[in-house]
Amino acid sequence: MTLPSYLSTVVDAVYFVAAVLFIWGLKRMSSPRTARRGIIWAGLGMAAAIVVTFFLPGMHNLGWMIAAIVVGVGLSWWVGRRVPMTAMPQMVALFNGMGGGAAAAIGAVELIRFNAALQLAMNLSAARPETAFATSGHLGSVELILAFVGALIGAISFTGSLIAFAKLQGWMDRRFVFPLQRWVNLAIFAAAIACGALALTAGLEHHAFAWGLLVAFFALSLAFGIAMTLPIGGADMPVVISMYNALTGLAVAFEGFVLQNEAMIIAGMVVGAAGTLLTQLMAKAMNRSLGNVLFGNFGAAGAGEAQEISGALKPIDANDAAVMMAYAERVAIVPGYGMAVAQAQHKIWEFARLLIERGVKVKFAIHPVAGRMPGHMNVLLAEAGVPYDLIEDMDDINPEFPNIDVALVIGANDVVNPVARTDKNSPIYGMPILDVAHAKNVIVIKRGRGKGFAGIENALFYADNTRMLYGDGQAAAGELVAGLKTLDI
Amino acid sequence: MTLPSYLSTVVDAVYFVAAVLFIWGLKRMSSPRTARRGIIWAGLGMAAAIVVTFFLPGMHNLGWMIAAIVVGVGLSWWVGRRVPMTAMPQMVALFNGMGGGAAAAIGAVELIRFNAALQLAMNLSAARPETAFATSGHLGSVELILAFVGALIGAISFTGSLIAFAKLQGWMDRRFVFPLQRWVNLAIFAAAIACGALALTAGLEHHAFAWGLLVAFFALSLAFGIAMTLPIGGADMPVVISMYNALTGLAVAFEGFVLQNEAMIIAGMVVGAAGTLLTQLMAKAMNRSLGNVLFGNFGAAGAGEAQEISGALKPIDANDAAVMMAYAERVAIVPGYGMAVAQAQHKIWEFARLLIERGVKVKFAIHPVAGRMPGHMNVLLAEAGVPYDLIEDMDDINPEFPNIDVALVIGANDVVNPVARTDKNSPIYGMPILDVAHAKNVIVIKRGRGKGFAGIENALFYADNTRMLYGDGQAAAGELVAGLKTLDI
Amino acid sequence: MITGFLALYIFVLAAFTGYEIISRVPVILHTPLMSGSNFVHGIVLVGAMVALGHAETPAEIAIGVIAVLLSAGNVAGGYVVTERMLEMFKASRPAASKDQAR
Amino acid sequence: MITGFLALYIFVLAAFTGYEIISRVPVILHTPLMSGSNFVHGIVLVGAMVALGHAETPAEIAIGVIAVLLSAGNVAGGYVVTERMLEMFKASRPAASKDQAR
Ligand SMILES: NC(=O)c1ccc[n+]([C@@H]2O[C@H](COP(=O)([O-])OP(=O)(O)OC[C@H]3O[C@@H](n4cnc5c(N)ncnc54)[C@H](OP(=O)(O)O)[C@@H]3O)[C@@H](O)[C@H]2O)c1
Ligand SMILES: NC(=O)c1ccc[n+]([C@@H]2O[C@H](COP(=O)([O-])OP(=O)(O)OC[C@H]3O[C@@H](n4cnc5c(N)ncnc54)[C@H](OP(=O)(O)O)[C@@H]3O)[C@@H](O)[C@H]2O)c1
Repeated sequence: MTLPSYLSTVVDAVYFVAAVLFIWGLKRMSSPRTARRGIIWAGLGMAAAIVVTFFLPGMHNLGWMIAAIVVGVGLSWWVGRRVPMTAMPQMVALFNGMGGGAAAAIGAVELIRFNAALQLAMNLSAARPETAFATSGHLGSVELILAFVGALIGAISFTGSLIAFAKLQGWMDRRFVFPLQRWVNLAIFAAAIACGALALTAGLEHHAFAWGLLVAFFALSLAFGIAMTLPIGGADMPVVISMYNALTGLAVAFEGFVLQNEAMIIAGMVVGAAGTLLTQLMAKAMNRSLGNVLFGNFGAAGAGEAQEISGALKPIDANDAAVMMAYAERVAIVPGYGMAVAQAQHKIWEFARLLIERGVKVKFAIHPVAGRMPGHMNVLLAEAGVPYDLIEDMDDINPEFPNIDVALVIGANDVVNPVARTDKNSPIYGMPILDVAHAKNVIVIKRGRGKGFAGIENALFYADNTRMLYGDGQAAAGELVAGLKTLDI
Repeated sequence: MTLPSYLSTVVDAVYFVAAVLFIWGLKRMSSPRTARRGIIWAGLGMAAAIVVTFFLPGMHNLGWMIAAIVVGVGLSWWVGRRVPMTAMPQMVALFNGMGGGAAAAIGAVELIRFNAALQLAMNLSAARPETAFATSGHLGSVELILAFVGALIGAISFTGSLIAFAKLQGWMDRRFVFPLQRWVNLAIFAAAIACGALALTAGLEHHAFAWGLLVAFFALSLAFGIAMTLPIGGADMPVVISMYNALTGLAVAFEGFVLQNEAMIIAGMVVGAAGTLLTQLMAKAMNRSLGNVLFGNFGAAGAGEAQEISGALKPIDANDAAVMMAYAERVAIVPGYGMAVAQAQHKIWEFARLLIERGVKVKFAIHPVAGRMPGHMNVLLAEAGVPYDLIEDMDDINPEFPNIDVALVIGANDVVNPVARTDKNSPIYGMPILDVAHAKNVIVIKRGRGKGFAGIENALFYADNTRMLYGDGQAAAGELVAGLKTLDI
Repeated sequence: MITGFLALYIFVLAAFTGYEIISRVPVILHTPLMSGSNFVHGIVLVGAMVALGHAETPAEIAIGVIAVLLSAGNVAGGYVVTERMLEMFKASRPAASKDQAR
Repeated sequence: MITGFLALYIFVLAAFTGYEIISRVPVILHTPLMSGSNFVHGIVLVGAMVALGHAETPAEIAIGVIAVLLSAGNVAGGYVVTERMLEMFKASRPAASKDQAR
């Protein structure tokens, strides 16, 4: 074997190993015990794949390449290390958008090269474009189609994810809605497709396509990503991000096909499938369809009058609450979005530890869509140091609530709303919930009468066995800790 | 597109659909509710793949082909329709062996063609074998290696499975053991590899290999399959069959690569992985390693004296047993290999139905390796018409045994032997068992003092709350039914 | 043409897929699973047909016929036996009607 | 060269694998899973490097640099964030020591 061919075999082998390590790494995510090792191995595979790519035969622009990598990796690494755990959703959106943008950019480079080569060949032998094409263009028809489709998807994912990032970061709080918006969006999308299709057809017929079409195709694709994401409410962003994650995966797979790179195809498809599944799970746990999220008239639907909730809110002070739990046998802590907002996870875990030292059996009960991202609560609790064997899934803990003396709800609202089981007219009717209402006593920490994500009243707060502990999550948890400590003096 | 190339695209498309349907079909096996549809779809995919193969360009010998298919399909269909459920293990062995043999035969044909082409080319241009090779042989080096490996594996699986079939069918009951057997087997294997490697090296160096080597390679491979399987006890056959199943899958995948047929590669690898997993699960549930099964000194090991079991066997007659269960609240029926031998499943289900009509809560408790094949009992019970929601896995039912009034053990022995939990010196120590001993009363149907597969005493039979109901399984179940019926007169 | 690395990718992906899918099959279906996977490798019949279809010398034809015969037996037997077994698995009446409602 | 059908096989097998593997990830790890799969599609960096490496005109080079920059950000950010999250998941002490014993 000659040197370059020997090298590209090595590169192929490394890509292969990397692809296997990615799958392996994701497989190890089936348990928190093995997950970290998995991602480290996947990271090693990735590093190796990147390094060997430099040695591919005929690579140019190495200076630019190294500079771009150093800047890109450096910035992301720095931001990623520093960002607080509560900002994870927007970080995922940001990094995902970058991947989509990269896929679109790859598509652009390949299309430009194809077109330039075609034009050149046609200038040389204008009489017979077919032969000129055969000797010049390096993209077959399938590759050409996938280059366009991948670029379209990648571009949508790019700008869409950036808007999602901006919304979650609080830079763009409003939903931008205007009349006929859906039709305008549809028009943008159709125009993007039309430009792409025109250019594509020219390419398939071995005529160079007009540069203007290509530019318009990309501009419209990018615009559609923005237009599509603008009307969606900030709180729906996680579902949207998960969808864009799947789309980026697909775009990467398609551009991988264009570049004949199996590792990209496989990694992209795996992510595409994973993201699709995760999007479905999330939508299901929120009791909504993806269409409802995307073309969101959420809350506006309500087929009838919601049932009246009667009863009064009965407040409790922190000391009494602390005493109640100190002498309980079993306590379940049910965190929600409010815990994330208040960054109360550390204080809550301090409180739980004190209870455990006193011999109370404490469990954390987590709803799959508590917070604003699937698994959101788990990450925050893990950050605070809560061991994952104290954390119970909804399905596991629900039958146990009748045996629980005190359920401490902190900043959760929709995920514990019994209306989801009882009121057919409620927008959350049918959504699986944590059966907190079955516990012997319930204490709810929240700041006031604020509603949850779904914007509806919560019957739990008015139940006979519920007491309200008003205050910011972190402050209230601090008072509970203080209350417990005075008991020991 | 010209006609043949158009045809082979259609063929490729059908192969692709078939491969997806195979995976899909196996996926639907995750529930008894969906499994049957799954296999029917897979069967349709298979039929389509077979039919389109006739239309591949340049196919000869169509007469022979159709005749062989008609005979092969006809015979197997006829046997498969007729064979009793209790004979399933040997049927799987037989059909699996046929697949392995087919893979080996494909390897043989391809190797013969390769060699013949090579010899011809060398005769024509003796001076430069490399060029001759390049223009004649249609197998690259990777293909050549895999053709050999696939043939080796397929041949072993072929004869090995046939021996397994013969043993399970009762045509060959003894284990053939003689001194130094392992060394003889190793020698056969080494000789097969050596012949193959010599021929292969010749082929790789573009010299035709001697026909003698090829014949010896196949003969030795086939002989090794026999020699390896002969010393293994009949009852260990299911594990061995599962292993040969995986091997056939691999052989098919390798020959698929030789023929450049993706559907064969994928189906073969999927089966290879599936069989490997199943073999592991089975060996684990039997508390043995695969090595222990294959190089079986089973039972001979026992690191010390087994504990003495004291107590007496206390018989009961069928009428008393029937009365006991008629007035019980919960009954668990625990079938084992003896139920299969006695074909007692129909009578037992008749008995269970009578109990259910009387208001008794009846469950069937199934150990993963009860019988002689994983899932063996489930198939028999299903044959008798027992709905699968009355059937409980070991892990689900074990915690319930203390609440069960009567556990009716029919022809099970090892899978209910408490010694597996208590006696460190027992050969089955550590094997998970059904905790039948925790039930309030135990009734055991067996013919006498016969031991189970592991050949050891069973402490359960001597327990205070156990009664023995002696007799052939079917007869005893019949007596129980009669006993119940007299109650109603 | 399937070349080295592509084949490796397909081998590995198929193995992953097989392993993951099979590990979800409940014990209750392990016997049908065994004969079902047995049926799936019956696709070897397609290969046997190709081998026989391109065979030229009598020896090649003879071995090719054996290959087709054996693999036809494998595929038909595997299918019949699996289908027969799966046909027998039924839920009790109430559960069954619930299933149909889905 | 990956041609039509081979690509289809790889697409489908990868999708099956991804779907099966991901459906086993417990809810507790869904956030790290999201950022982890985000990291995995960072392999697009390799493609971006190839695109830039073969770019010739200034326009191609400029877009290629953007591709490399963005994908480098994706891969590094995805990794750091995932690793940071997973690092935090710990079992309680007794369980942890048991884990180490394995
Ligand atoms: N997890 C996901 O993937 C995801 C994605 C998108 C949407 N969602 C949706 O988000 C909702 C999640 O439910 P959830 O129960 O976790 O949250 P929630 O229903 O949004 O309720 C949050 C509650 O926390 C309280 N709160 C806010 N800030 C607080 C602070 N600083 N201290 C104390 N309390 C505070 C609020 O009441 P006050 O204002 O009175 O304090 C509010 O009632 C579900 O409807 C779900 O469908 C979830
Ligand atoms: N399932 C698998 O995949 C598999 C594969 C290989 C090996 N194995 C092994 O097979 C064993 C299975 O355990 P098992 O409890 O099912 O069976 P077992 O331990 O083999 O015991 C069978 C019992 O049935 C009785 N019996 C035989 N014929 C009978 C008849 N006609 N009527 C009534 N009783 C009859 C025998 O006692 P009498 O002679 O006194 O009647 C014997 O004690 C395990 O050791 C397992 O490891 C299982």
